[in-house]
This record gives sequence, C-alpha cells and structure tokens, in this order.
Amino acid sequence: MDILILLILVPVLTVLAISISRTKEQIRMSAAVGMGIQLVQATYLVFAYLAERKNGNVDDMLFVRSWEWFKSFNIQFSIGVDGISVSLIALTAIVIFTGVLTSWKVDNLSKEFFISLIVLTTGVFGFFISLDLFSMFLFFELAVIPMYLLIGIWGSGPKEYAAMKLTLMLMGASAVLLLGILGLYVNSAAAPGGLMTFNIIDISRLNIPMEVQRIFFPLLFVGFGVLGALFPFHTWSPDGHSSAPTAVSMLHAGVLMKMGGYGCLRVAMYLMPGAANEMGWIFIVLTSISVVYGAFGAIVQKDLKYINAYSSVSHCGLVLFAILMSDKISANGAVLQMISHGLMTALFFALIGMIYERTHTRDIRFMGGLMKVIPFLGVAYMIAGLASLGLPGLSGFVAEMNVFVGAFQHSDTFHRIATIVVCSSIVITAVYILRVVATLLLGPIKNNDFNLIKDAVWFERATVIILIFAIAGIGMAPLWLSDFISRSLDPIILKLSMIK
Amino acid sequence: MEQIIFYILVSGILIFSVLTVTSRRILRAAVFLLFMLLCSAGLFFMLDFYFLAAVQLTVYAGGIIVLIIFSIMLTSQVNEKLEAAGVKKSSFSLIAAAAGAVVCIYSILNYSFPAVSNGETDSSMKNIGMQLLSYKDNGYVLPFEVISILLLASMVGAIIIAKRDSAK
Amino acid sequence: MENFGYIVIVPFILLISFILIGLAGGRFKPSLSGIAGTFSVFVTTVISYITAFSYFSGAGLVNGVYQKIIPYNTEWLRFTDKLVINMGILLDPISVMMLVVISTVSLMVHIYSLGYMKGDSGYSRYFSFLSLFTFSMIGLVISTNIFETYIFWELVGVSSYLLIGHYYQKPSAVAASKKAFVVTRFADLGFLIGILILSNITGTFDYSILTDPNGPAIAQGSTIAFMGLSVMTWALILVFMGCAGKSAMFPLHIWLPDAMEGPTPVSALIHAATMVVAGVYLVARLFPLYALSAPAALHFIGYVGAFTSLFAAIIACTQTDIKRVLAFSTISQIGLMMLALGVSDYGGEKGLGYMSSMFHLFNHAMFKALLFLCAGSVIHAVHSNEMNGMGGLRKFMPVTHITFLVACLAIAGIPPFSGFFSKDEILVAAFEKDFVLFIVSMIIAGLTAFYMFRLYFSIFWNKNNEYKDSPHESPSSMAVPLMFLAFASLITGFIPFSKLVTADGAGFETHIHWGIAVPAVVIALAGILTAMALYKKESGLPQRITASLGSLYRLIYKKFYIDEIYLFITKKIIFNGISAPVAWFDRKVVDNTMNGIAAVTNFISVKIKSFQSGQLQQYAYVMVSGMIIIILFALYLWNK
Amino acid sequence: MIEGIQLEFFLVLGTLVFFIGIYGFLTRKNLITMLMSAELILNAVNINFVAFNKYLYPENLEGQFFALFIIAIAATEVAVAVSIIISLYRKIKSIDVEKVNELKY
Repeated sequence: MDILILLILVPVLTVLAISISRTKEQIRMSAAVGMGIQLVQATYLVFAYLAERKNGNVDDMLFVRSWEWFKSFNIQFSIGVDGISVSLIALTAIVIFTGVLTSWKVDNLSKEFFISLIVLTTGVFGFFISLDLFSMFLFFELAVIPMYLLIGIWGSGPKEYAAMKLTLMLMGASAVLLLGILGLYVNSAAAPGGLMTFNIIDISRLNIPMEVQRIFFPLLFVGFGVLGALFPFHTWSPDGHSSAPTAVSMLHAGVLMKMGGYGCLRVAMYLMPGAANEMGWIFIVLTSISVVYGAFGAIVQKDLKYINAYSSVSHCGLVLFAILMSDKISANGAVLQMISHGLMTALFFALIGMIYERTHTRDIRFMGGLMKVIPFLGVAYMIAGLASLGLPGLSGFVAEMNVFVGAFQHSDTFHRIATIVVCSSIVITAVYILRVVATLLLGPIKNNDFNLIKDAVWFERATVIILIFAIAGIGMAPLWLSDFISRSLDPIILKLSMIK
Repeated sequence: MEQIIFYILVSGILIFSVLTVTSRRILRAAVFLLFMLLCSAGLFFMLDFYFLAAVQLTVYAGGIIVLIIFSIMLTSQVNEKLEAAGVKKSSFSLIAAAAGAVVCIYSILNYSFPAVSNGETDSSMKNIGMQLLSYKDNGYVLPFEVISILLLASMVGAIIIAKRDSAK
Repeated sequence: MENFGYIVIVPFILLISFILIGLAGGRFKPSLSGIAGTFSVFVTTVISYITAFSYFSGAGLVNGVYQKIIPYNTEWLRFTDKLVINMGILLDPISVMMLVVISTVSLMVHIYSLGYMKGDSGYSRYFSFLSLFTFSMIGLVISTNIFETYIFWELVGVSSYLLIGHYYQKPSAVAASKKAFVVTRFADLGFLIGILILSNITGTFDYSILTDPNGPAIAQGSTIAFMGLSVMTWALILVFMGCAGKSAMFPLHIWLPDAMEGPTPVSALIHAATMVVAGVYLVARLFPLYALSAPAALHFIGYVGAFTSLFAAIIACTQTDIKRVLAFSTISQIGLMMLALGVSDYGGEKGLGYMSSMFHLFNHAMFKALLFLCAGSVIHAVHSNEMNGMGGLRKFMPVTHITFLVACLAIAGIPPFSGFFSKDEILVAAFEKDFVLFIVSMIIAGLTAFYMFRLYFSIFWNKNNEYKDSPHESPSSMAVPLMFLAFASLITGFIPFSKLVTADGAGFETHIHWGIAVPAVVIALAGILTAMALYKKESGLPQRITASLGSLYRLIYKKFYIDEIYLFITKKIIFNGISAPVAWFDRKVVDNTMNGIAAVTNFISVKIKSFQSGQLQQYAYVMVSGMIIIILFALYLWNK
Repeated sequence: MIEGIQLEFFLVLGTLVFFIGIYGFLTRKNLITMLMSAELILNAVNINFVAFNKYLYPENLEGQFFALFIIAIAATEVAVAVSIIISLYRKIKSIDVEKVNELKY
C-alpha cells in the first residue's frame, strides 16, 4: 500500500474506530493509537524520502501517484511529496498526536470532538500531499469546516461569535482561492484549445501569461494569506484562538496557518512567478506590517491566548515575508519558520490550556509566581518563550536567521529596509515574551488558591516533552532539516529566478 | 352562419372570462367560468373535435366546476361580496397582463405559419381510442398510463391533505 | 604545531553539566549539583591552562607571530556555499587569554558560590545556569565566525537573564532581568543588522577571512558609501552597537547597575569579569577590520568609551549601594578598555592600545571579580547592600578587608599591583594618539581611585556600627577564592603581555613610561587621600559637600536621569504610544472593518429577505413580469 | 376548420384568455377564484392546441391528445387544490391568499 494513501486512510479509519467505540476510554485510546500510527508513518515517510533521495532519485516530487477522478474536467487525484511537504507532514503528525494527548480530559461529547478533530487532520494531511489544485482545495475545505464545530461547541468565551468569524473569514478566503484556482485552471492549457489541468506540476511547466498572473496572483496569495494571518485579514486569529479548545488552538495555529504559507509558496509563488516578482512589493509591505504590528499588538494584551495569537500573526507574517523574498535561503527559512512556529505555538497553546485548567483564568493580571507551584509547566513555558524570541539552540533562531540572511541578499534598498524593519521584531518579541514570563511565572504568588494547584500529569508531560524535544532538536542540529528542505526549494526558486 | 356562431362563441369566451376574473360574487364567478367552458366546448364542436368537446363538457363543466362549487360552499359565505383588489395591485397586474398579451399577439401576428395542409382529420372516437392505447408510432399508451398514475396519486394526495388531523 | 583538538571537551563538558544538573534538578542533594558544576569548571580550567601554556610557549608561534589555529570546525547551518555557520574552535592570543580569564574567574566563582549560596532553594538551578553561562561564554570567545559569536552572544544574554532573575520571587529582580535582556536584545538587533551588512559586503562570516589584514574583506569595505560613511563603517558601528549593549556603553549601560539584583557571585562572574567585556572582546576580534577598513568607527568607539568611562566614574562617586558603585566602576573600566582600542592602530608597536586594552581586560577581570566577591562576603555578613549601614568591618573580617584593599589598590593603579601596568599602557597609547582622550583617562584614573577608596573606607573604617548579630568572616570556601584572586591581582601585572597578545600576533617590547606613570600615580594617590580625608573617620564633611553641590549632586546621584528617560520611552512611548494604539487599532479598526463587512452583509440580507414575503401573488407577479422581460429580450435578439 | 377564420384568430383568442387568466390570478384574493383563473389559463392553452391541430397538422391527433391530457391534469390539479384549500380553511379559517404567508423568510 502506498505510504501517502495510508496517511489519509489511517485518520479515516481512526474516525471509524472512534465512531464505533463505546466508552470514553475506547474513544481516546483509538484516537491516540490512530494518531500514534500516523506519527510513526510520518517518521517512516521522512526516512523513506531520504532513502529515495539517496538512491539518486532527483525528481521534484517523490511517491507520485495519480488517479483519474473526474474525466471531463481532467480532475485527478494526484499525490506526491517533496522535502517541504514531508517536513510539514511530520510537523502535523507531531502536533496532532500531542493535540490528542492534551485533549485527554475532554469529557463533553468526546466522541464527536475526536471525530471532528481527526476529520480536520485528514484534511491537513490531504492538503500537504495533494499535487492537484482541485483536491488540494477539497482538503483545504475539509480542514476548515470542522473548525466551526470544534470552536462553536467545545470552545470557551464568546465561542459562537469566534467560530462564526473564523469560519466565515476562512470561507471568504477559500472563495477567493477557488476563483484563483479556477483562473489558473482555465489558463492551464498547454496549447490553445488543449487540455486544461489542475495539476501543479503540469501548470508549473507552463508560462502563464502575465496579464492572467496579474489578476490571479493576488487572489491566490490573499486567499492563502488569510489562513496565514496576513495583515489586515488576521483578525480571526485572536478571537478564534482564544475561544478554541486547547487542541484546536494547537492544531490551528500550529498546522492550519502553515497551510497558508505552504499554499502561498507552492501555488501562488511557484505557479505565477512573474506576478510574484512584480506585485511582491505590496505583499512585502503588508507582511512587514504583520510582523511588527502583531508583535506590538501582543505587548499590551492581557489574555494569554491573545498574546499568543498576536505573536502568531507576527511569526506567520515572517513566513509570508520570507516566501515573498523569493530567495532560496529565506524560502528555506520560511519553511523552517513554519515548522518551528508550528511546534512552538502548539507548545504554547498546550501550556496555556494546562495552566488555564489549573488557574481558571487566562488574564495575566491575576497571575504571578506560578513557577514556584508548577515548575514543570513554568520551565516549559519559559522554553517556549525563549524559542519564540529566537534563542539560539532552539528552533526559532535557525528559522529567523535564515529569513533575515536570505532577505538581506537582495541588493536593493527596499528589500533591505523591509528586512531591517522585520528584524526589529526580535526586540519587540523579547519585550512581550519577557513581560508574560515575568508576570505569569515570576514574582510573588498573587492568589493564594494557586498554592494548591498541582504540576503536570503524565499525558501533559508527554505532550510538552515531545514538543520541546522537537524544538530543541531542530535548534541544536538544524543542518539536516535545512538540507532536507532546501533541495526541494530548487525548482521553485529556479522558476522565480528565471523571471528576473 | 358558421362564422356568426363562431363570433358569438368567441365573444362569449372573452366576456365570460373577463366576468370570471372580475365578478365580486364568488358563486357567480364560478358560473361564468362554466359558461366560458361551455363556449369553448362549442368551439371544439365547430372544429369537429367531438370527443374533445364531450370530454370538456363532462370533465370540466361536469366535474371541475362542481368541485369548485363544493369548495365554495364549504369555505365561503356565498352571499358575501368579495373584497375588490386594490387599485395599485390591479393596475400593475393589468399592465403586466396587457403587456404580455401585446407581446404575444405581436409575435403571433408577425410570424408566418406554414401553409395550411388539407389533410383530413379522423377524430372519430374509435381512432382516438386506438391511438391512445397504441404502443406503436404515434401511440400514447405511456402518457396515458402516466396520467392514470397521476390521477391516482392526486386522489390519494387530496384525501390525505383534506383529511382531518386525527391527532387533534 | 600542536594539535589542540582536546579543547572540544571544554564546551561539551559544560553543556552536559548544564543539562544534567538542569534535568536532575531537585532530585538529588543540592550539594551534588554544586560539586558537579564546580568539577566541570575545574576540568575546563585545567584544559584552558594547558592550552594557554602550550599555545604561548611556542605551539602557536610561527616566525615570531602567533597564529590563528582552528583545531575543530564543523558545519552547523549552511545558507550558501560561502555563507556557512560553523561551530568551531579558534585559538589565537586573545581567545586563549579569554579562556584563561573565564575559566579562572568561573572556577573561583563556583567555589565561592558553594558557600555563598548554601541553603538557597534554587541551588541546583543556580549551578546549572552557571554551567550554561560558562559554556556560552567559552563558546563566544572560541568562535570561528561572527555568526557563531552571535549565537553564543545570545546564549550569554539569556543565561545572564536567568541568573539576574535568580531570586525570581522578588519583583525588582524580575524587572532587572527583563531590563537587562531587553536592552541587550535591542543592542543585538544592531549587531545582527551589522552582521547582515558585513556578510553581504564580504560574503563570509568567517573571522579568518574577515580579519585577514591582506584579505579581500578589508579591501571591499570602503567602496560603497552611505550617508557620508562607507558601508563597512556603518556595519562596524552597528556591530559595535551590539558590543555597547553587552559591555554597557552609554547610552545602553542602564541595565548593568540593575543587574546587581542577581546573586553577588553572578555579578562577579558575568557583570564584572566576563560577559560585559564580551563587547571589548568582539571589537578586538574584529580589530583588523576596524583599524584598516573603518578607522572612523574606531574613533567613534574610542570617544564613546571615553565618555562612558568618565560618566560612569562620576556617577560611581555618589552611589551608596556598594554593588552599584562597583557596577559603575565596571562600566567605567570597560569604557577605558574601549578607549584604549579606539586609540590603537594595527601592527607592531602602533598596536599598543590594543594590547593595553586586552591587558587591562585581563587584570580587570581578576581584581573586579575580587571586588565583587569581597562585596558579596560583606553583604553575606551584614545582610545589606547599603554603604551607610556599614563601617568598621576591618576588625570582623580581616581576610575580606585585606583582599579588598589589594583590589582597590589594583584598580586605582598603584604600583606594583596589576592595574598600574595596564593603565599605564593605556595612558601611553592615548597620549600618543589623542591628547583629549589622554586627559580624560587621567581624570578617570583620579576619580577611580577616589570612589574606590570612598567605598573601602566607608565599609571597613568610618564609624563603628552596631550590628544586630555580629558580622563574621566568611567560610573558607568563600575566603580561598578571595585570596587566590588577590594573589592574581598582585602578580598579573608582570605578565609580559606585549609579547603575547598583540593586534597582529607579533610581540614587541614595552617598558614603563615614567613620564606618564608618575603623574598618573600621583593623581591616583591624590584621589585616595581625598577619600581618606573624607571617609576614614566619621565626619559631616561629605554631607556638607553634597549639600553645597545641591542639584548637581542630585543629578549625578540619579544617574543623570537616564533610567527615567528610558522608562519614559518604554512605558509612555512604546507601551502607551505604540502598542496600546496598535492593539486598539486592531480591535477597533481592523477587526471592526471585518465585523462591518459582516454587518453590511447582514443588513443587505435583511433588506433582501422582504422579497421573500410569502405573498403568492407577489411571486407570481414577479414571475410574469420577468417572463415578459425575458421574452422581450429574446425577441430583440431574434429580430436583430 | 372554419371558413374565413384564420389560425391567428384562434391564437389571439387563446392569448387573450390566457392573460385574462393571469390578470385574475394576480388580482384575486380568494384562493378559489385564483384557482378558477388558473383554469382559464389552462383552457386558453387548450384552445391553442386544438387550433394548431386543426389548422397546421390536420392529419395527426397530437393537439387533441395534449388537450385531453391537460384536461385530465386540470382535474387532478383542482382536486388537490381544493383539498389544500379546505385543509387550509380549517387551519386559518380563511382562504385569503394574503393571509397564507407562513412560508416566508
């Protein structure tokens, strides 16, 4: 059986297993086992990919398979992976596995919860392995829609509002996206009157006319950009993340937002390099704003999840910024940043969820001195914070440096000034991270009730340790991952550089 | 002679139609409708479509009108005058109807129909019956059956809908 | 040439020690962590000494020039073929010297902490972070490329943050650690941009290419101009911004006095001897680039150093918290080192400033660590930082008293203590290059002597205070490091530094310039005597003088209100002026736009829904008219 | 076929009756009278079919068959409509079309 098909099949089977489970124990065990298998498969995929490369396979995409799906429109279900998608699949597998672990104590309608969660995951995995714009879009929708239920039912705070807002904004984005995809499709005939196609690889071999690119590049970039929290379409993020249940925040910020970045790189930039080159500056300005603005926005927030949501805006802005630089180093940085931010923010949201369960508040004004009572979570939070502000030895640093160095390779003043502006975010990030750490963990204990709370239990520890391990692993030895990704960037960068 | 009768019938159709839709007493409207149907049956007779004319008389005049009158009896005060439509509503409707009629008549008159052929119509009852139940070319057995199913279905439907809700 | 590969052990043992102590944390007896940490640093020290000995005794010497040796270098992250971050080890005179400094001071501080931190709840944590710090600091000095330096630079910053915030339940410590991190982080932004520009012009991160005096990097610098200065100069000034942050140069010095909230041994290690001189070290590391490619940047550094030094010395005269006095003294001394670098040239005897700067760095590390440890000892005994609450301690704490005196004499530059030699070289270098800077450094010499002895007399002489529980001498684990460092302060002045550590690696002869040394010593003595007159006996004289200075005194005592200005900038401008409006803008404008779109949609749908009135005849009417319109349209098309 | 009468005459007659029916359908408020208007419309169509049969294709019977089927359908329609009207009358005690507006937004 094909490994990529299994990646979709296992979640589907897991959903089936959950739906026939009776007790809560069975439900969460089947979810955990299913996602555990998924994690193993993702790991296997990484090694299989490396082995294939070692055997001298130099194709852009590996494990390519294709099935005819809807013949008259030439829609295929074609799948395949390269280094970028493999690494993002691995990220997804880690995040969903830890997400299931953090949801161990979901008691309310747990069957439905896990089913929605895993349906969502299926969408994400499908998205990353799709080579066909149509199936990519299909999986995109599959990933976005369960979000509504997950936030609306199991969320907290103004959950209906948040769920509605998030879903509507993402649906709006996908409308724009669909338009862009169709635009690509109708212009994808190799010769006038030839067969039109949704296949990314086939389209990438063509030169789409410039006037077509000018129309559809912004559509696609904005469509994916909304998911990647592009200013000014980011406002679903603070509300959505703060209302979502822990595992959903983790998945959403950790993985779904990466689909935006991935889409921008793989579809918008790769297929329409001309417009990317020509209109990139608009989006560079927007993403630079995202980066700095998100960071400034985070400084004064009071809710832990809001802080993290704004921080995500800033970090994901950096991803898009790096992608727009159309430089190999920074594109590499962008992918690294996606992975790094995925892990980091998953850790953050997991920790916030755990802390919230204990303190029943997320308002940092009422917290303080938690390091004393929950040292494990405290230290983990601090590590997540340090990773977020780009401490060497943790993953954030590697990604950011790749982005900055790459972005600075452009010799014109505009790109350099944008880079310097974006660089300044490392200081602002430090400010808000330290503010949170200081008010949340350090200082005297503000509330006597906090003296009674207990430190993490086994599944929480497992979550945190897996994520920290991944973060530190990337941070300490980045070279293999960087090499892993950078080879796959070659075709994209080549296409972009041919335009110049 | 034929023409005179024809014109009388036509004017009857038009007058009774107008009266049907304007009369303010509902029972009278039903009766005007009956007259209108009778006039059109007369028209069919004149065109030598005896079977059709007969069906028109029995089904329409005999069946439908009776049904309508029953329902009037069941639901309305017969003596009451109907509320007249508002000026705005009726004028707008009149404009729409008139416009539609003008458009249609205009296109009818501007269209040159193919030459009238002189074939003879064999609209004897026997021929109609044979063709209606024939499954060969120009046979209408399938629509006939479909209609019969439709009739059955509407019968069942009418009963179900009009049945008193037993739960209440 | 000897193989120095064994040095790889040093960072690894420290890293392992950090991770093990950190993970094992509270599970074992705390003293075990202390011993483990101390042991790893001890191994480090031994290896450093062996390295230094073999390097300076000829292993590093080729044709009378000390070579750069790279015993180990491995690829860590690759950007392009040329832009590669390596993790490696670079040995040259300054890095070997720094190895010795760091390992010595760190070992002393570890031993000292065994006693000083006894009973502290965060004992294991403390030692784990100390290991992390030592690891990062050693990594910093032995870096082979500027990016590796940046990596360890950040790690040093974070370990400093963690250690300053050691007493994390104390709000002031938390605030101080935050401030230290943010200020240095801000400076590092400059550093990072500097690296980006530098790597962009030269196409490399590697020190051996960057600082090769005949290499391509130096030649490339001055070609492109930007705002009156060459791009290289800008890059180097930005790099210096990072140095200024770490080394607490004006105006980025504000974090260092606050950093004294950390445990005193930490102040000795990080904020006196090692981390704060990283800036000086980095300038020295890039010195060929500065001297040959961007002399303007070097001048700038010299003046910044001089100004900071004078500025800090003046403030030091007024502070009453003993650790703060020492902190300002540190700033002042580092300024002096920067000044020395600023007046130096590249090559041979012209590199006197460079050599004297390194020499002073070395000596300063010893005596300043000693001063801090003594101060720690005093604080340990008195449980207070305030100078006013002390006095007459010489009777209770003889060891501390003597060692403190040695350190004071060393920093004041009285022969034959170490400070005299290095300060003399600095003065000579300044005299030869720039008379203004020479005068400034003379004044600083006098001020230094004054405030150090003000401190000394106030603590150990002056009035005899009544102490609640009578102060006592520290335990031997604390006393031994004091004595060792005092001994070091006595003898390190006699190390022939000019033969060992020079800008171009080739040694030269120096001798004491009595024409400058004598006036300098006289000025220092004058400072000491003034302090003695004012503070040896309890008298009202200091109060009268301060009263007569009035608002000027207040201005100095408040550190020229720099902190308040920063507070204004951060609280008022960044928090209330930028962040709060941004957050407001986001919620009210951006978000409301999105909500507004939703509201408009909703509004339209409310309007549209009245079409769906349930009125059958309306529907029929619309249908009929629609049909007519369609027919008309079709007719129109038909007839056309 | 009637001497001296053109096909167009029948068609115009059909059209007029049709639109009279439409007018009635749009203006009448009583559901039963609306139903009667609908009958007018159907009958107008019948007239057309019959005329086409007679004038254009006298050898075939299609026009008559369609007319027959329409009559049949009209009968079923009336049956269902009357039952709906009656049940509606039971529910809301009225057969005014304007009061039957449950099925709206």
